[in-house]
Amino acid sequence: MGLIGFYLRKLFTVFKGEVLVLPSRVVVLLFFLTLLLLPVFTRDPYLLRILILTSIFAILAASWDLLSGFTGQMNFGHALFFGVSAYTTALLNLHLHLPSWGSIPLGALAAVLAGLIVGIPSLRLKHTYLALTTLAFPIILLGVVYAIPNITGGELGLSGLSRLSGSRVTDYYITTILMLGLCTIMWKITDSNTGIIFHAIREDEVAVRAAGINTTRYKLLAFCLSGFFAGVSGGLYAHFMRIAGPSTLEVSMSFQVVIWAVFGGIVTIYGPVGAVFILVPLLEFFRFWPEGRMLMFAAIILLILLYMPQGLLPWLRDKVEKECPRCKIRNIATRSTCRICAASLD
Amino acid sequence: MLLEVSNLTINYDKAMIINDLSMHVDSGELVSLVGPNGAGKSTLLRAITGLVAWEREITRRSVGEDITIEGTVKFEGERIDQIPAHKIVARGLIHCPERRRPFREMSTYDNLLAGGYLLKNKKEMEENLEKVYQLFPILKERSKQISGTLSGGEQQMLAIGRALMFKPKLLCIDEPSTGLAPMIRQEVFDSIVDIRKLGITVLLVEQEVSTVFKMSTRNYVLSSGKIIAEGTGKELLQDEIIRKTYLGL
Amino acid sequence: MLLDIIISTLINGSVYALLAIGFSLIFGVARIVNIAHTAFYMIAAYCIYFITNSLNLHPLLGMLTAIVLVTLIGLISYKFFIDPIREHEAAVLIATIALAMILQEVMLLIFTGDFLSVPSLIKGYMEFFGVRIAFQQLLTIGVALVILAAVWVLLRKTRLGLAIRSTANDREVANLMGMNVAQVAMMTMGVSVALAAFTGAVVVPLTILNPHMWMHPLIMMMAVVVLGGLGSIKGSFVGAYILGMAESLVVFLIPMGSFLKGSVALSIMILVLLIRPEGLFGVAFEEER
Amino acid sequence: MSSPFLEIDGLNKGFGGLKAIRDVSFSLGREEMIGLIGPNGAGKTTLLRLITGILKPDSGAIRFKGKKINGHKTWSIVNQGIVGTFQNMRPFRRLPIIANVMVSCLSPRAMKRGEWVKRVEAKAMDALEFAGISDMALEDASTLSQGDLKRLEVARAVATEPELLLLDEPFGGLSPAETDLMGKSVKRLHKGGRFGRLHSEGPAMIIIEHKLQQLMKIVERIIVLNYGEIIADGPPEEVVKNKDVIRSYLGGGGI
Repeated sequence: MGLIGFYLRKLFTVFKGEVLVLPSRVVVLLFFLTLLLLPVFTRDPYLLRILILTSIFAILAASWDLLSGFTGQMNFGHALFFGVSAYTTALLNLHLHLPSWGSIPLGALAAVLAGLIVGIPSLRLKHTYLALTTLAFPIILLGVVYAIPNITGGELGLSGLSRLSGSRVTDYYITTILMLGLCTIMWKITDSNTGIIFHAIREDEVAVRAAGINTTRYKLLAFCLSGFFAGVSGGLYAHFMRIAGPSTLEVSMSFQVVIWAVFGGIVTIYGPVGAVFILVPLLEFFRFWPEGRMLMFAAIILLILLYMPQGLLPWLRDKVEKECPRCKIRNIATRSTCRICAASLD
Repeated sequence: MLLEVSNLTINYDKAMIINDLSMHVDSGELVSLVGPNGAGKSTLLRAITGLVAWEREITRRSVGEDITIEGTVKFEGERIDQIPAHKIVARGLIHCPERRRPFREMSTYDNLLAGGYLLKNKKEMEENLEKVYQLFPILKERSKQISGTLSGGEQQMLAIGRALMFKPKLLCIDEPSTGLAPMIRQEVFDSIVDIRKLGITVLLVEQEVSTVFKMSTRNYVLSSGKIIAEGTGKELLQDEIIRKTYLGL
Repeated sequence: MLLDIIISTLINGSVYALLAIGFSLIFGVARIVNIAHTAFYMIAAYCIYFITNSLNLHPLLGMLTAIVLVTLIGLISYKFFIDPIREHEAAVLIATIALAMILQEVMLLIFTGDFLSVPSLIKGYMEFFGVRIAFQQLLTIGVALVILAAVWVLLRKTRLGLAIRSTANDREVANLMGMNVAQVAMMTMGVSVALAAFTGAVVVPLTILNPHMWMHPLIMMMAVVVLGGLGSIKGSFVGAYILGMAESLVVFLIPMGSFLKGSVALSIMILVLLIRPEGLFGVAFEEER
Repeated sequence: MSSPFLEIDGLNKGFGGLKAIRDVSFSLGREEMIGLIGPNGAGKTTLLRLITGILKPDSGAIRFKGKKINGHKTWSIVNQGIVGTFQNMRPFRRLPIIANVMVSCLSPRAMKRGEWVKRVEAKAMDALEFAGISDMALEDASTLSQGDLKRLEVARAVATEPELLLLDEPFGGLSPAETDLMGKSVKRLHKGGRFGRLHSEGPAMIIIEHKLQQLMKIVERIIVLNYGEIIADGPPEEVVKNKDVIRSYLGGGGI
């Protein structure tokens, strides 16, 4: 009994010292808790539906950041991964009657394959050329989808997929936990040694090569990883909506992802996730004036960008926290000395 | 005094590129700035013609490095360190940039026209064009050719010709001899002497000391953003400092 | 059939060429990837619809008003939304996307999503080897070619053109020649948007108006620009007709072709880029590996 | 007869109309440390970039331990043991300095060597220590001065534990005292041994440098390039007395 108490106290000290000291960490903790505990308080199907979709898109936006934010390989056709996976999942589910736990991973694998194919031009093209080339891939596929309606369902898409699970609450838990888990994994990847190489490739690819790193392999890896995560979100989307339609491949879908990520702040992972959790519910909220909701949405993005071109979340974070000039540890903005090395913050 | 730089200090972030530097150029002179790589010669020239300030504006808008400029630059007695680069040009202070930098995708003729962009008068343009062609006959032969495909020497002549189109009072030339074969180098230097004969004051940045010392009226030796010696070529050549900065002996 | 293909190649190609050149200009001078470029084309078309159908004025007057109005809108949005964040590439990008969305939504609010059309300037058609060619089609091709020629003259023969080309080549050196680079960028934006508006004005009688009509030309325009080589006017011109022809061939020769026209054109672009990464007329610099 | 460690044979490289390197041939032994000097635009940097594979030669061969390496990708050349620094410093600006070096430590070559050092950070730290900027490990690279960037370049190169090290102006932007220190470090590196967790093979070196005085203290042989051609090759004392060299350095007039 005493031992348990000791460990509990120790856990609490660690918690107090590591989590409660930084507003951003408290926010992340609250975010996790709110999402996980929400169904205890409300089971409003409309609210849960919005949150499920938000979670799915959060994975997608974070996966864009993993590729384009970190390695700098601007991808304007991120809808490709989403769409390929959605269609693959749907086909597997409809024709082979694979349940969702089988079709979604396979759909994600198809997206990885798509990532490899899109990754090949990236080995020769740079910057704007690459961005505009990647834009083309989902549109090419969209043309094919329309051209063979007896397989893909044409404009109507493939409908009648099996449900993700039996109930809305279970659906909610599946997507939220997957979102939290996958985003944490993505954040871990970017924090690892591989992440450092991704960063470096964005900064100066030639210099990375001169350091003995096979950049081809790492760029393709980035495309595949990003494809995988985007694929999971595409598969979840198909099963949750029970339809895989052309809208998953459209240009506006690709643009949407870029908007989320840049709005939230690229090269952060948490930025795009946060942006999705702000923007998607906001768009729902604007339903009080259905005709003007996209207009208000775009106007807000435009105005916010004018004031914080580096993205919303990094901007907010810089307001509430500051970095110690000596040890580079982050501190809450109200402190006057660093919590680790006691250097003065100003 | 045509150009007067006093107490100029330039920082790029933490690195001090120009360190409390003062110098001047009188009308009719050919002054050269010499010194090893990274001494700050090009930065000094860019500061005089307003490019450093322009760069500062751009980096301020992005989150990039922070550039600070202190000190004054006077041209014909008026301060020019506060006015934008394109207005400094209008006063007759022209900068012929490092590595030639022709407008690569435009023809030789168009490049020269761009040099005379500020000339309002078509007749004046044609007169100046004729003068440049006289100075560099090769440019007339190549007038239709895309400037990116010219040889290095021709590009250098084009760059100088382009700068001459707007009748400069003071012409700043940055390292005209880099990457040129010896024969061509001599030609370029000869043309600079010719330019001076036209009554144009020249401020020259160069590495090739001996040739420059023969033609210049006065020289400044730069090292680490400071002027460490000043004088005529003859005086400097007998100086220990030159040997030190150049051969490191 | 052959004649149909030629006519539609010329029309599509001219439209893409006009759009792509405008897009190239502002990209070259200010490094702005202006996603909203074709949205300006769309609002010009709606402008003409409004003036001819609702105010019952002559279409020519409509065209002129549309061009002036749209250029003004373009300049204002550049000044207030793009210029302040110019040095943040990613932010500029989504600012232009948001701008395009705003323009689209405003049109949706005013005109709804219905398909609308504008009557031809001149009625009638001629028969040529049994193929009907409307005079409006010929007029559109003619006007488009005239505008292309005018752009060429603007760029080659005028002072502004000289400044635009110089700035696109090397911003810093242009500055050293006494050109006010910020002002040149502003004027280029004006020219670029005016070109988009012109294009809208020229094709409006041949197309159906819809607030989403900017999407397809946007993609084709970008493909053209990349195919021809970023910043190369000649490249945009040639690329536009290549892709225009590819589209026409697919539409007329392949069943289900109208669905596949975009796919085929874009595949051509990707193939060319894999062989020539700098596009057909782009400038390749010494490659660092 | 065993083939030389590094052999360069009839190398040519042109940019547009200008021939940057013409018919350059020389060879280098495993233990050698040579200086490469010449006026601006003589082709020194181009030669280094050709050896590291960043540029492709027009003709000629580069053989490393008897194996032809031109045509290989840069990273594969680095992993075979040749690494170079950049003259115009190319740090990853928005990354902390330690991360800049960690990239080099993550190369297959560096990972394979010293199995017992699994901590890349620790190894990167030692490389920084060697270059003398370990106290700034956490600063972003964009805040460094020119001289410190030079040292970062050296740290990045050393971290791959090369057998042939090509240094492009390692003393540029350093004060005389710092230059002395750097010269000593370079010499120690050449001798081989351990620097904390960093292991030195005692690499052969080619050093481009303008500060001749410092250079002469550490190298046994100097090659002089002018207009892409080798105009002198020999011990430092001989080279500085060579008429051609003095002329190319101070121009036609002489002193």
